[in-house]
Amino acid sequence: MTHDIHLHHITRVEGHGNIVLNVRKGRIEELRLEIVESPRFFEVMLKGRRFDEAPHITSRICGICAISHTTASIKACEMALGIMPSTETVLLRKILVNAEILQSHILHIYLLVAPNFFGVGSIIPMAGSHPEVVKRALRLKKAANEVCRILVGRHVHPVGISIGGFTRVPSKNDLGEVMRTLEAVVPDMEETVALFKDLEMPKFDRPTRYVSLHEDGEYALYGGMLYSTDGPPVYPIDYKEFITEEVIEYSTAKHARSGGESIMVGALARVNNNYDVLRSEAKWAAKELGLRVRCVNPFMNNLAQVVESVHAIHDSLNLLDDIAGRDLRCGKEDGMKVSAGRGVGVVEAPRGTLYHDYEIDENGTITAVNCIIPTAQNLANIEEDIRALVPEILDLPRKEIEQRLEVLVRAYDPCISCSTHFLEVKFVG
Amino acid sequence: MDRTIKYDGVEGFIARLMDNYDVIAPVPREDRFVFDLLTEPSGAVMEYGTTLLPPVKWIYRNNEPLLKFDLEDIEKTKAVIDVRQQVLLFVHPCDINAINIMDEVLAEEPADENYLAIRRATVIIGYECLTPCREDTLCYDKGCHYADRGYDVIFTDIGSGFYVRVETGRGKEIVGGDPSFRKAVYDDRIALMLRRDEGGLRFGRAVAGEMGKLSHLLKENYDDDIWDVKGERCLSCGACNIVCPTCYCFDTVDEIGSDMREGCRYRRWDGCQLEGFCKVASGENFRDSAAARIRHRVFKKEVYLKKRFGRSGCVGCGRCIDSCMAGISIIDIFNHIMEKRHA
Amino acid sequence: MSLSAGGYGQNMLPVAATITGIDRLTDKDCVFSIRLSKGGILRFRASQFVILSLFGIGEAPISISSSPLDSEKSFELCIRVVGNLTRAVHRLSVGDKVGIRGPYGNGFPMERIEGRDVVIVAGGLGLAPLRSLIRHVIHERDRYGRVIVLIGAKRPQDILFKEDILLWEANPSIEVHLTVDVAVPPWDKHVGVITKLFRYVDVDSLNAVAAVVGPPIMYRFVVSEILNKGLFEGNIYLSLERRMRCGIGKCGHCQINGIYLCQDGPVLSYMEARKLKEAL
Amino acid sequence: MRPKIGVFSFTSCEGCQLQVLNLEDELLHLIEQVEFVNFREMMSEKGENYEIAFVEGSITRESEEGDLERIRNKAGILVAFGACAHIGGINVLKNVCPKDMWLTATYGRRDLFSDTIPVKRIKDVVDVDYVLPGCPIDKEEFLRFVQALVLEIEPRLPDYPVCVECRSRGNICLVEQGRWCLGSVTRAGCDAICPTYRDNCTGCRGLTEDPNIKSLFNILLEKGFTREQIESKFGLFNGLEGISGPGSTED
Amino acid sequence: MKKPLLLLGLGNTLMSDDGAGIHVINELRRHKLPDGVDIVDGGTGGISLIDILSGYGTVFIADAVRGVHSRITVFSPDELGVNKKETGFSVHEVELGSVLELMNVLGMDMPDIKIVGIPAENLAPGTVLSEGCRNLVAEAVDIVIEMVEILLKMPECPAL
Repeated sequence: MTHDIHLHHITRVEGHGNIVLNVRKGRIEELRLEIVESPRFFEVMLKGRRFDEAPHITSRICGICAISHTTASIKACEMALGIMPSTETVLLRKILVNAEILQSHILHIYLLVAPNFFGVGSIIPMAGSHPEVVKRALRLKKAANEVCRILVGRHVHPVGISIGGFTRVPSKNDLGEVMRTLEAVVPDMEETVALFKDLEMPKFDRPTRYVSLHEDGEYALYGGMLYSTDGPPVYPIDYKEFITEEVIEYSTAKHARSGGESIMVGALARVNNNYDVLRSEAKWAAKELGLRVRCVNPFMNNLAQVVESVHAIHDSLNLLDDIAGRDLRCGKEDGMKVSAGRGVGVVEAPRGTLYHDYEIDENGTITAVNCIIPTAQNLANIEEDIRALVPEILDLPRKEIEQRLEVLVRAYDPCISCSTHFLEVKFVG
Repeated sequence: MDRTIKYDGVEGFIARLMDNYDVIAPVPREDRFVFDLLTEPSGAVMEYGTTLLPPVKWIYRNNEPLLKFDLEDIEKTKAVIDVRQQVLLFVHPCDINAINIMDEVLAEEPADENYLAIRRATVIIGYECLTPCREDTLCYDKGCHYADRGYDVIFTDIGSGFYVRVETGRGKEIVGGDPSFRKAVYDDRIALMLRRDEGGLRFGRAVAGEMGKLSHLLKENYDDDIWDVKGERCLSCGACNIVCPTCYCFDTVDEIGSDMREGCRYRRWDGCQLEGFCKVASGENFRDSAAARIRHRVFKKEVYLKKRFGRSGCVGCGRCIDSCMAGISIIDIFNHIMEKRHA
Repeated sequence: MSLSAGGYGQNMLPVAATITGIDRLTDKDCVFSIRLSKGGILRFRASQFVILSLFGIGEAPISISSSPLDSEKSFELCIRVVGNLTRAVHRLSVGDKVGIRGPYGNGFPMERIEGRDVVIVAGGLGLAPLRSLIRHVIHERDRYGRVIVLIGAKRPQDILFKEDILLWEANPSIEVHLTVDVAVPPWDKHVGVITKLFRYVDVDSLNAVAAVVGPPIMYRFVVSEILNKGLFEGNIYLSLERRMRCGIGKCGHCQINGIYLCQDGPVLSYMEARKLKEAL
Repeated sequence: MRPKIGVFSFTSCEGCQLQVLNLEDELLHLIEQVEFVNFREMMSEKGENYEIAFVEGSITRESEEGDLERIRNKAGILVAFGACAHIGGINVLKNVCPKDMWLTATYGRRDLFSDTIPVKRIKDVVDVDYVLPGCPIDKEEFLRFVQALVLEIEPRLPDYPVCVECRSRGNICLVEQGRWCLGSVTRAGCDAICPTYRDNCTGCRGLTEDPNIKSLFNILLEKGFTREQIESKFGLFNGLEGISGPGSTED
Repeated sequence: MKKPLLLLGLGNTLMSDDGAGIHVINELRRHKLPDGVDIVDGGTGGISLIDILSGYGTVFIADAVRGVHSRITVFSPDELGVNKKETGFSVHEVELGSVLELMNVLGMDMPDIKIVGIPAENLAPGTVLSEGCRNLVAEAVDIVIEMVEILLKMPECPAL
């Protein structure tokens, strides 16, 4: 069996990627997941700018994970400057991170993945054939977007969320609106679990190293220690000992490894690593969906996203209860004291662990930047998965092989455009 | 018959108002104030500086629907007026005077029926100023620090509580049945008189010269350099128009629902300071310099409205001065023009 | 009747009207015959305008080109494509419906013209409102003195109402003179700016009125020619153009100094216009 | 007519595409009125028969110029979609450094991906018919834009500055509070979302028709900002280059 | 519907200065007072005052007082007691006080009452006022007129 497969610009993913696969007589001769998105050089853009512009600029790394980038950037700046945000600020940021997880996962599982199972190329034909599914997807997505709109103006490139606190403090009414919005979609989320329960994920097992944040007593999304399925936890500031990046000639995104191994980050990794501290509603969903830890089937990442969506809604409702009893002391303080320093901000973006690392001089100017994007961390692992999967499906017609590979790549929910821009920066001069 | 109310009775009164009306009251916004829909009776502030937007903008609202139409059947087009029973609470005299001007201007035939219908559904509860909001107050020059009509009732702080002047039948209904109010007695009147006497000492003039001659002097100085000087600074951002309590210029926009079947024609605030305000379809711009636009704004208030309605269209609230990033002040312009007389 | 007769929000409410005829004049201009639905009749004066609505697109003021005495049932609008609304109107067909409100504006003071010599000067699209006046005058020709019509356009193909002009030229009771800025044969009329036509104007200057409509730049030169002929400033009428939105003297766009053109205009005597510094 | 639409993206964060998908309430109606034939972020089909191309992102590689030209040739109408396409956006910040540094800074070597070029706006490469400004685009504006295309009328952008919308919302002026803000020279249409949330307007929607930049500069200088700071703020979204595409203000 | 204002004179003109209040209202009748202002001679008062008082929103009472004051004082009914003990009291206090108390007990709507007290020097029988009291009556008339103005005309706005 000989195949010469070139999947140009994988669809229903964010960004531009190709799969190149040459199989000669059943043997893989060439396998590349090419990331052809243009490099954007955010390192260059950030250098020499004032620190408080970093969250705005780095938000533009990715429109889908804009809140994650903004939050990681803010955390890095706060660490560098020694600023401690208030408890309420942190609670609100957690709600926002949850909202982004929800918005991104719903977008992925419904708009990008679900069409596969209905045998169509996009959600558009589903609007005719399964309008209730599409409408439910849109309601859930809207709820997540509404949370962001109320708190920070919009989801894509949020405004008002800032170093030290919020430039616009949400009112009690705002918080009530957020609560009502999320409560209203709880039934939709339950229906979602029921829907995905009936969809069969391809069978394919390949154990790998799962990496995520980890925190005792909390499903770590906003903060925590760096955690890998094997090996001791590591402080975020020491992430360079934990994760390494390499330049791959055919990929404008670098590949990241931990301990020399390819790794998987994202929903499945987090559920695998932190299952115990999921909200009970999410554990119920995992059980319904047949997702048992530790799960080593990358296709199950789609279902892990459903589980996390359930968690995101209920965790936010819980956080809102917590906030309701507090004074909202989360306004941004005037006159930040600027001092030289380095800061590392790590959050769990929808697709996995996101690192922002800045050095700031005594004038508040950024002198060095490193960001590691989740999708870059998954790329090596996707290649390994393809390498393992291809022999199993080699007998299928070529069209189906292509489709299966695309489904595999899509299961990782890659965010290609934001994966292309970073490596440790050493500026000269 | 006038009434009084104790300080601690006000909140209960507001709560009862909120049962029957949308109550729009001054509330803090950062270190300033805005008129906003009250959600809690305790939210209203009585001692406040000039609000960012004047209360009249709740009567002359932005994006006010004018018509609803059906793209498939033009015969179904109908006029709409989104009338809500509302109370504007604790309106300062300058803003009451502004509403009086708007009432007059927009009632001139052919009338602006949307404004008038909403105006009729609006109860105005004033709050009398005994201290100017700002240092260089222009309201006193304009005689608008005090309002003798245009409200249904007006509150005045008389030290022991508020004196509540009842001006209209609707005002009487509102306070008459409310348990927080007592009939005003002779002593309350004395207190009101004393408070006003004290208050009077705090107001002063900002413009040197007789305001009565301003209109004439402006006409004489139509081609003065001041317009060019200010025009160079002006960002033509329209802020002064948007915040002005007597600016009523508008544009209309049609918006269609996403199903492309039904739509609505809205009125949207516009401003004569904006560059495109006088541009016509063929591209010609009949007021294409910032200098000419500033002159038009000042003339509109002080000359054109005065000629048509017998009084200046400026109530001296100072919002256009506060809101001008470029620091253009009508007080400066007025003073400059007043000096011209001696030149 | 006025279509927007007041009442609950009626002042900005258009009534439905049907296009009963479309006549293409040039590549940019069409004349639309319009009849009000439900048998309504539009009563108007020459040089008044209506506001035309296409729902979802917006409104625009359009001057009426037919004479008030032409027909009870319909009126005509000459529409040039200059923007979205006018472009969309040009895509409509006979039988399609539009919204109409008005008429607005003061119109030409016919009572002031009666019994006098009349000089009518039309530049470009200015002929659209003036056609209404010319036809009105022809309808009751014996009420006026000499009638002289001067028409200017950029090129021969831009001339509006060519059929009307042929009739007018053939009508011995009025004098018509045409000029274009640029022309190639077989054009056999004048070439050059409209002021050149004034040598044909020979009127009883103390007892004559002039009506002028054209592009803004034209007024100054034409008015000075008319004044040279000895007409009084108060007897020269101009119809001005501004952005008009509401038609009811509120929205502010058409304001020229102290007046609202949509209510106090669009026709002003030169004596009035001269006092308005923003007018000319 | 039901226009056929292609959505394409070059160097960008793809947030503007996402804004289209964020039209949750309108999406179902939208796909009835227009036919998406090519929209990689949403669908597998890659139709080439689009009449209207929405192009997101800036051009940052030589090869992209050819791709863009092909799109231009197929599309009757080409829309620069979002700040990156319209004015270059954040991407332009890269242009301040020499090319060698981009590569060494990012990949540690300069032989890889060396077809990268200084950032170009879409209109620097091909003719642009319309612009939908903003970082990200305003989804309502997108909807109205598409409606205009369906109605076959000229889509129109506001010709006034952000201040109009900001003041209409009753915001306190940031400049009055001693902060910087480019709203007075920036085209409105975003409903002043940033100042409403008390963030500065960074001018992502490009300049108004006739901005008084000189005066704004002087005002900010008087407020104590340095020339370098002000230029840097304008530079964030390439604002001073942001003279907008066609779009008149008539009716 | 209550009438706005009553000017009520109390006193006995046969007892010299005791009749000062009656003299005040008789004098007031010659002035042009605003519409809606009634003037009533209450004589020496009594229960019949209840009907009269309850028909008005405000009542200004002119009455002679006896005691330490040599100037005209304006005071409220609740100061009646005070006046009685410390500063002298109205000649007709018993009647007026009883009337008001009775109104209170009956739960009647009490008007706003101001008493313009005119110090009495000579309470001997006779119809002629003492010279001091005559001057005070003229002064009281001016005071009442001013009070009427304050009550019926809005106080002027600041600084006009």
